[in-house]
Amino acid sequence: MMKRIDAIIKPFKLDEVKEALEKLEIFGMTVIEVKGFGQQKGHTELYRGAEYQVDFVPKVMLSIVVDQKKVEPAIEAIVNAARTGKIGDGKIFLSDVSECIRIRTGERGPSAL
Amino acid sequence: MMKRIDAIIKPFKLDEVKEALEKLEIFGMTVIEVKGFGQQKGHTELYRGAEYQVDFVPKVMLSIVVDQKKVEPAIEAIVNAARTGKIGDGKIFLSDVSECIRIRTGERGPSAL
Amino acid sequence: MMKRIDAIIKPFKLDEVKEALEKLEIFGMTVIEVKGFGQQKGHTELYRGAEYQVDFVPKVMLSIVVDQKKVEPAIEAIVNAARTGKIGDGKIFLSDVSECIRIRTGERGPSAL
Amino acid sequence: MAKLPFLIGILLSSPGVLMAAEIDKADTAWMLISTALVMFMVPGLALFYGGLVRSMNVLSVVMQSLFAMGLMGLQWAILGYSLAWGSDHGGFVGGLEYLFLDGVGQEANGTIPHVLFMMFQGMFAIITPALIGGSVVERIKFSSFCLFILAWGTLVYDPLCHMVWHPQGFLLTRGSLDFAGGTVVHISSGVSALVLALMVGKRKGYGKQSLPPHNLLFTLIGGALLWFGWFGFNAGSALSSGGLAANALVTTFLSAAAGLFSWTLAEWILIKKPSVLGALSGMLAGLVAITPAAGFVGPGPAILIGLVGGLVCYLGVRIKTRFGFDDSLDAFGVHGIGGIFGALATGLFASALVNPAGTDGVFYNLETGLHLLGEQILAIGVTVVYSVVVTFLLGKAIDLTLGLRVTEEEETQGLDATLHGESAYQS
Amino acid sequence: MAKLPFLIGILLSSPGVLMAAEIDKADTAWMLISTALVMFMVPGLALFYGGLVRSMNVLSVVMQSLFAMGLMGLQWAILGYSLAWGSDHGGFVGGLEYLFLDGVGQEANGTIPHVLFMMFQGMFAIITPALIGGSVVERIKFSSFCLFILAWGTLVYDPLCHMVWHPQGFLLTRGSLDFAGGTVVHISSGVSALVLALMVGKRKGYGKQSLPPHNLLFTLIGGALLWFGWFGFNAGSALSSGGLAANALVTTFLSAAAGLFSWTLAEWILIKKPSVLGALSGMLAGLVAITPAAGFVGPGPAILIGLVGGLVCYLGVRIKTRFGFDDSLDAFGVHGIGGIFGALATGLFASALVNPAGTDGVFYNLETGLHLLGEQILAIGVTVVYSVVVTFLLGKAIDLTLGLRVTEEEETQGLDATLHGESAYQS
Amino acid sequence: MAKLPFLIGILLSSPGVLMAAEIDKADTAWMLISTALVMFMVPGLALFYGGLVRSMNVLSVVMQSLFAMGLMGLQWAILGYSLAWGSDHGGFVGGLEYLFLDGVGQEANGTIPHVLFMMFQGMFAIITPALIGGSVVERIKFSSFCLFILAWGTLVYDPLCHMVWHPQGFLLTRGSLDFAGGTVVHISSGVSALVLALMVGKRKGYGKQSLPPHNLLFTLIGGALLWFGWFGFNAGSALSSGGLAANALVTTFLSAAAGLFSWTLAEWILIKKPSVLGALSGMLAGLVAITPAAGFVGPGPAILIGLVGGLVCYLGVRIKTRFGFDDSLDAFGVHGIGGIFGALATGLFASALVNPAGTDGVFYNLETGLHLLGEQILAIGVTVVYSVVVTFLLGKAIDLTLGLRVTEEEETQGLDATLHGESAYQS
Ligand SMILES: Nc1ncnc2c1ncn2[C@@H]1O[C@H](COP(=O)(O)OP(=O)(O)O)[C@@H](O)[C@H]1O
Ligand SMILES: Nc1ncnc2c1ncn2[C@@H]1O[C@H](COP(=O)(O)OP(=O)(O)O)[C@@H](O)[C@H]1O
Ligand SMILES: Nc1ncnc2c1ncn2[C@@H]1O[C@H](COP(=O)(O)OP(=O)(O)O)[C@@H](O)[C@H]1O
Repeated sequence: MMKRIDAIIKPFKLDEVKEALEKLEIFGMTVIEVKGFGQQKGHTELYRGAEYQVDFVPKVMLSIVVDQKKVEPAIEAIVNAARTGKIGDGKIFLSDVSECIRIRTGERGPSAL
Repeated sequence: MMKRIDAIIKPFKLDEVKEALEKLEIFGMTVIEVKGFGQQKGHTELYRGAEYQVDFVPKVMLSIVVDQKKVEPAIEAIVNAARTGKIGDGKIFLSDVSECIRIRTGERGPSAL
Repeated sequence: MMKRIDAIIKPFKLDEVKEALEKLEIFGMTVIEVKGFGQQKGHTELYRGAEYQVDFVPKVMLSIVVDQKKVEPAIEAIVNAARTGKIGDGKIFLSDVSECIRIRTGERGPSAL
Repeated sequence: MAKLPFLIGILLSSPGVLMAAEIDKADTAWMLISTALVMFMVPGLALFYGGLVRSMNVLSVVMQSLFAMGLMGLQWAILGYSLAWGSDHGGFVGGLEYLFLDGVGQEANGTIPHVLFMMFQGMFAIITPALIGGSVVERIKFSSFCLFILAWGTLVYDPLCHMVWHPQGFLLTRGSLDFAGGTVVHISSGVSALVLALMVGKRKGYGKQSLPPHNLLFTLIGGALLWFGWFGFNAGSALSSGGLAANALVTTFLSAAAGLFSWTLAEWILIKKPSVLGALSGMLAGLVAITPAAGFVGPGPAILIGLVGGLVCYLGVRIKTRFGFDDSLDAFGVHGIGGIFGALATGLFASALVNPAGTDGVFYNLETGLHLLGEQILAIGVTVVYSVVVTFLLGKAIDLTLGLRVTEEEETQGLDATLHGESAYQS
Repeated sequence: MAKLPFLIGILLSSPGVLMAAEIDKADTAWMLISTALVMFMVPGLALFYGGLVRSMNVLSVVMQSLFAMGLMGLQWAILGYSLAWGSDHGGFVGGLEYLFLDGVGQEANGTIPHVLFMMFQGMFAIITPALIGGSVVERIKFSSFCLFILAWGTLVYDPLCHMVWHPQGFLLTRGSLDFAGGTVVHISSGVSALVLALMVGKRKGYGKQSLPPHNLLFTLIGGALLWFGWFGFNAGSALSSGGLAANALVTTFLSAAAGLFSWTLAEWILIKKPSVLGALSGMLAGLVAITPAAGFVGPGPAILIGLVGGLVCYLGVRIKTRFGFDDSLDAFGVHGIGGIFGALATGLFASALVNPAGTDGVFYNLETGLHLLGEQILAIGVTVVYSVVVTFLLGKAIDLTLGLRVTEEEETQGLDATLHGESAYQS
Repeated sequence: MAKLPFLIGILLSSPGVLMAAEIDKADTAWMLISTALVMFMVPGLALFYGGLVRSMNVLSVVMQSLFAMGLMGLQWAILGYSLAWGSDHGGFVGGLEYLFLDGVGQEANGTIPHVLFMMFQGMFAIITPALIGGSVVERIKFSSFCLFILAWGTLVYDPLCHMVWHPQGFLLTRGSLDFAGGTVVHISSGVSALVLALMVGKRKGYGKQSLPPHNLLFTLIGGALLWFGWFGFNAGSALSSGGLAANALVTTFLSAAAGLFSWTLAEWILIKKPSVLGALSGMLAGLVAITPAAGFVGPGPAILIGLVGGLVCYLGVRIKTRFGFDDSLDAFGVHGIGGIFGALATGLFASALVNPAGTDGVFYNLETGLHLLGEQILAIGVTVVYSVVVTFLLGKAIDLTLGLRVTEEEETQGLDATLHGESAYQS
């Protein structure tokens, strides 16, 4: 069984999280720039001397499909690398992936990761 | 059980959808800018007097993970807020999320949302 | 049952993949620009005569929700259209979608696709 | 009065002997480049405004200025120059002898070729209507906007230009001073922009959503072109090279620097964040405020005008939140308010020592100064009333026929795609 | 003929007494800034072109113009100036006495310093080859492009410049008129661009995918720099300040405004969408069309030339869809077609009243006009044939050795990353 | 010596009769536009630097240059001009008679209006401190930076300007040559930038992450403005129109072209990738290197200076990777190294034939040349030592009070949002 880990983190933590995952020999991942809404409030911005509230916070979403057995180590690595202790550190969501195909070779299953 | 709601909507509806969700006390969500292909055809653009067809339509995808019991109200809220009645209003896809972790605290499950 | 196909491909293959899917009468999809990490290494870039390594590779992620029975033909079409035979051609991930709603009409299930 | 060399040229020579006046090559060199500099302000304005709107509307905003170059450029050659600078009719408007630039050639007009004088003035006639666009972006119909500026240029700009700058113009002969266009350019466009914004109505979402600038770097580039070009605008209004042009260039720079400084400082103190848009807006405020005064006041007063001008316009743009109208890019807040302030300041700080063609203002000679101030107020009043009335009538007429505003769907999807068939950016 | 002051300088003085001619400081001031203005067009071109390609190739396009500044700048100083402006050899090419700028100093050449004349001319020698790049973007090898423009500048531009502008150049002495480079700059680069585009072949995906501009704001900025710089290009070609320069500046502006207007209007009527790229293209068409005529025609004809020039080029760029070649950024459609149209229009509208060094064109004096028109056609013919032949030979030679085109993989991944090791944008 | 006309003006006339000197309108025309051109370099610098940082800090970088316009513009009018150009005190600093521009009016100073001379010089006083910002971007506190440049301008720039350019300045009277600011502008800012970078420390992630430029097109636009404006900077330093200005303009262009060429070629040979940033950096290196020499050397030597200058600065920017300091945008690598190289090269290539106010350098006359070279080295030494010491003291003082560096959180989240309350881009 394969699992998909979607981790939403602070953008400047990307490099550290990536390194932490590489230590676990997880070399494949896909990164998406997203905007987050949550408990962390956006900042205020100026427009000609008037302030307005910016609701969203720039975040980065990592999408990593791993073999079941790497899920827990991966989560732990991400949590440790991405944590600053301040509101807005982000979330990790886990879901099932029923199949994986490597386009180049057509091979399927965990070995295609 | 937690569910992931992926709602693809028209970009200018984002604010209204967000407000509708906040009324349901759903405060967390992640927003991605995407391009959509579907029944709604893109517009034509000009290039030095020649017209060409632009296939894609800018859309916004909201990814919201909620507790099972909030799924139906959330869907209803999104549908109401995002509907214009014209082709291209978008879709909502539902899928399962097996786990959720809050990076800041490490807590798991629905309470981490 | 509906399935979600997330295909990460090389950006310049998007048009070909889209055409291949249209041949299967799959007309709906959502496209996200992403950065990929994997076996394909990024290139080196210059900064004032110094070289540095760019880790990520621009990729495009197609997210397509289809009826169960179209999954295999779709995968085959994507693999054929997106393959160049070189490292970095990308992956396809399959997962379950439990429900689909068309915002415009409120209809649900495969017919809402 | 700023147009003195021209004035002398006209007075001393009947049209038949105009060719006898002599061209000064140095004056001509400066006016050639000044004309180019003012032209450069038009894309500057396009970029300044373009950066401040949402990305789906940037091209529609750019197009307002860009197309004004074609439309008003031709209008000027065909009709406008004659209306503004043809032989006087009652102090209000020029005759039709220069239609299609008939008789406008390389002969001297003052000390520069007539055709060059015509072109320098033409650039002002292009940028002024383009300024108005700033208050109605993201929702005005392009066709209606074009029609509006064509009529406005002909009915408002051209006569005002005549009244204020033509040697027999009634505001000039009465004694008001406007070196480079405080009334003609800034007040006229600023108040017209306000009227038009009220007629077109607010943008969808205004007050609820934030509608922030989509690219401040383009606004910076536009601001740079404007500042650079403004040297031609103000120092070129000396219509000659030499001390007066130098004075105007220096006062222009110092007022802009001072406006930049004071607006930024105001933000820094009040909101703790000195912003780039604040700095650029203050610079613009300083430039607007010094425009009528540039060739009549010295460097010291220019700094004061800039410092206060920055603060006045800072307040000016805040008004709209109080009154709730949507002057989207503050065409009124900056050009209207700043122009009025500058015209008044000219009455206070003008000095005959700086420019013998001017008068001493209130701070140098109370008697002549109060008279001057009175004339300044009159000129402001005439400009405001005339611009407001004609703009209102034109706006109503267009609204009832073509309609001023795009459809809600066009506004929602963005004007670039719906009106112009383009997207500014592709990823 | 545009180079008359220079011509007189040369004729009246043997080289030994060239120092005796007198420098006019006002002419020099105008030529200093004109030279700077033409230089400014090169980054203008880089931006104009750069905005029109896909973002993965923008730097490769920018680099074509930017590196031309270094490469052709040095070529001009070392060899090109002498080939173009050295003592005449048979009306075709100059001698080698100015190699390494030997003998090119502060002495007067006409009324400006010789070294300044050299530099002003040098800017034309830089931008002309850079124009060619527009037809072969997104697929030409950078090394091959550099080699090509180096050889093309030496073998095509320098001799053509001599033939058309040198006082003993054979096209000049026969009587053809080219004020600022209709043949030398625009036709030569335009037709060469077409030949090169045919040799390099179409871009992958051309005709199937849409390949839209990635950033029209950069194209706008580039267009602004081009328009602004063109005042130096055309009005600077008077080589002096005064009436002629003023005339050239005014005709340049009016033609650009008219071209902008007519192209935009054509789109508006035909496709219902007036576009920013259309406005910019029309402006460019107007500028190209007026270039040979700027100092020979008056403002009225300039408007006509611009109006028609805009429409002609609009058709010009549509040709390629008919014939299916990939002149990617319309270097031929705008510069080739527009240049030919402008050279012909000069034969129609030139007036000796505007410039005594010119001739009356067809519309003013049928006799001299028809002769002039004949010479214009000859000059066009010589330019086209010569440019096409040499470009073809050079292209073939390079294709057989270095290869003209990048690999398919490089084209797919973008030239910025593969050839230049850079990405323009990081998010 | 570059300021010779000014020098003569001062020497020949007691202040009381300064008004008697005559204004030359052609010189004034050229200086009007030169002043505008140098002003244009400031937003040019903002864009050049702004494109090179990460998008979350671009506004903070832009703001350094922009606010310098307000802050240092006012400082110059109030105090700086007097300190630099007031009556001499011991060869080191000027008197206070020009405080608040008292007595600085339209009267002639040399052959141009005094007020214009003041403003032209003022632009140098603005851009020089802004250059320093390049080494400390993305982490310096904005308030501290403002305080620093205010003090640095007053304590370093103003006196240095006096020593090097004032007719009684001690470096000028000893005989060193600096046409347009090799020592005063580039060396002083370059070495100060290095010291400040060491004091502020490296950016978080420096050496580990890549921190690539976020938008090279803005850097290109900035580079274009810088090159264009540099014609005013260097050729305007002739303070007159004519042969000397022409020479300076030509050497400026050729050196920039040569620097662009050599740096790009070095990359092409060493790394196989000729880059746009390389071309722009080489251009800048060529411009910096020719600055002190522009009016003293001929076109041939200018090419050499550019070629070598490009290579020297290429090495200059590579030093930092060896020594591991974070001169983020290479203010030291380009301006410091390039300025020192240029000042030395002036000692080698200067020729009295080019400029009688200069001296023959080593390659033309060994005797005068060696003396000149000695003076050049002295001027470099004085500039380096003085700038380093004062910068260090100022930096320490500010660090101990306000603190030089933002908090880690501010640095992480970006200075635009945290210090300036803005985002440059909205999608
Ligand atoms: N229910 C949710 N569904 C999807 N994304 C969420 C959800 N809740 C939070 N997020 C994402 O996680 C980010 C961080 O959440 P936030 O509540 O601000 O802080 P914390 O992670 O410390 O609880 C948000 O910006 C958003 O992108
Ligand atoms: N099968 C699908 N899989 C993924 N995304 C889809 C699918 N069908 C539609 N979409 C997304 O939904 C958007 C709206 O769909 P469209 O067919 O245009 O109109 P409607 O929502 O009115 O049926 C599309 O632009 C696309 O982003
Ligand atoms: N385990 C994974 N999880 C998520 N995305 C992955 C994973 N592995 C690879 N990818 C995505 O697929 C792309 C291609 O993978 P790569 O290993 O470079 O080559 P290949 O597809 O030929 O095996 C990557 O750039 C990345 O976006």
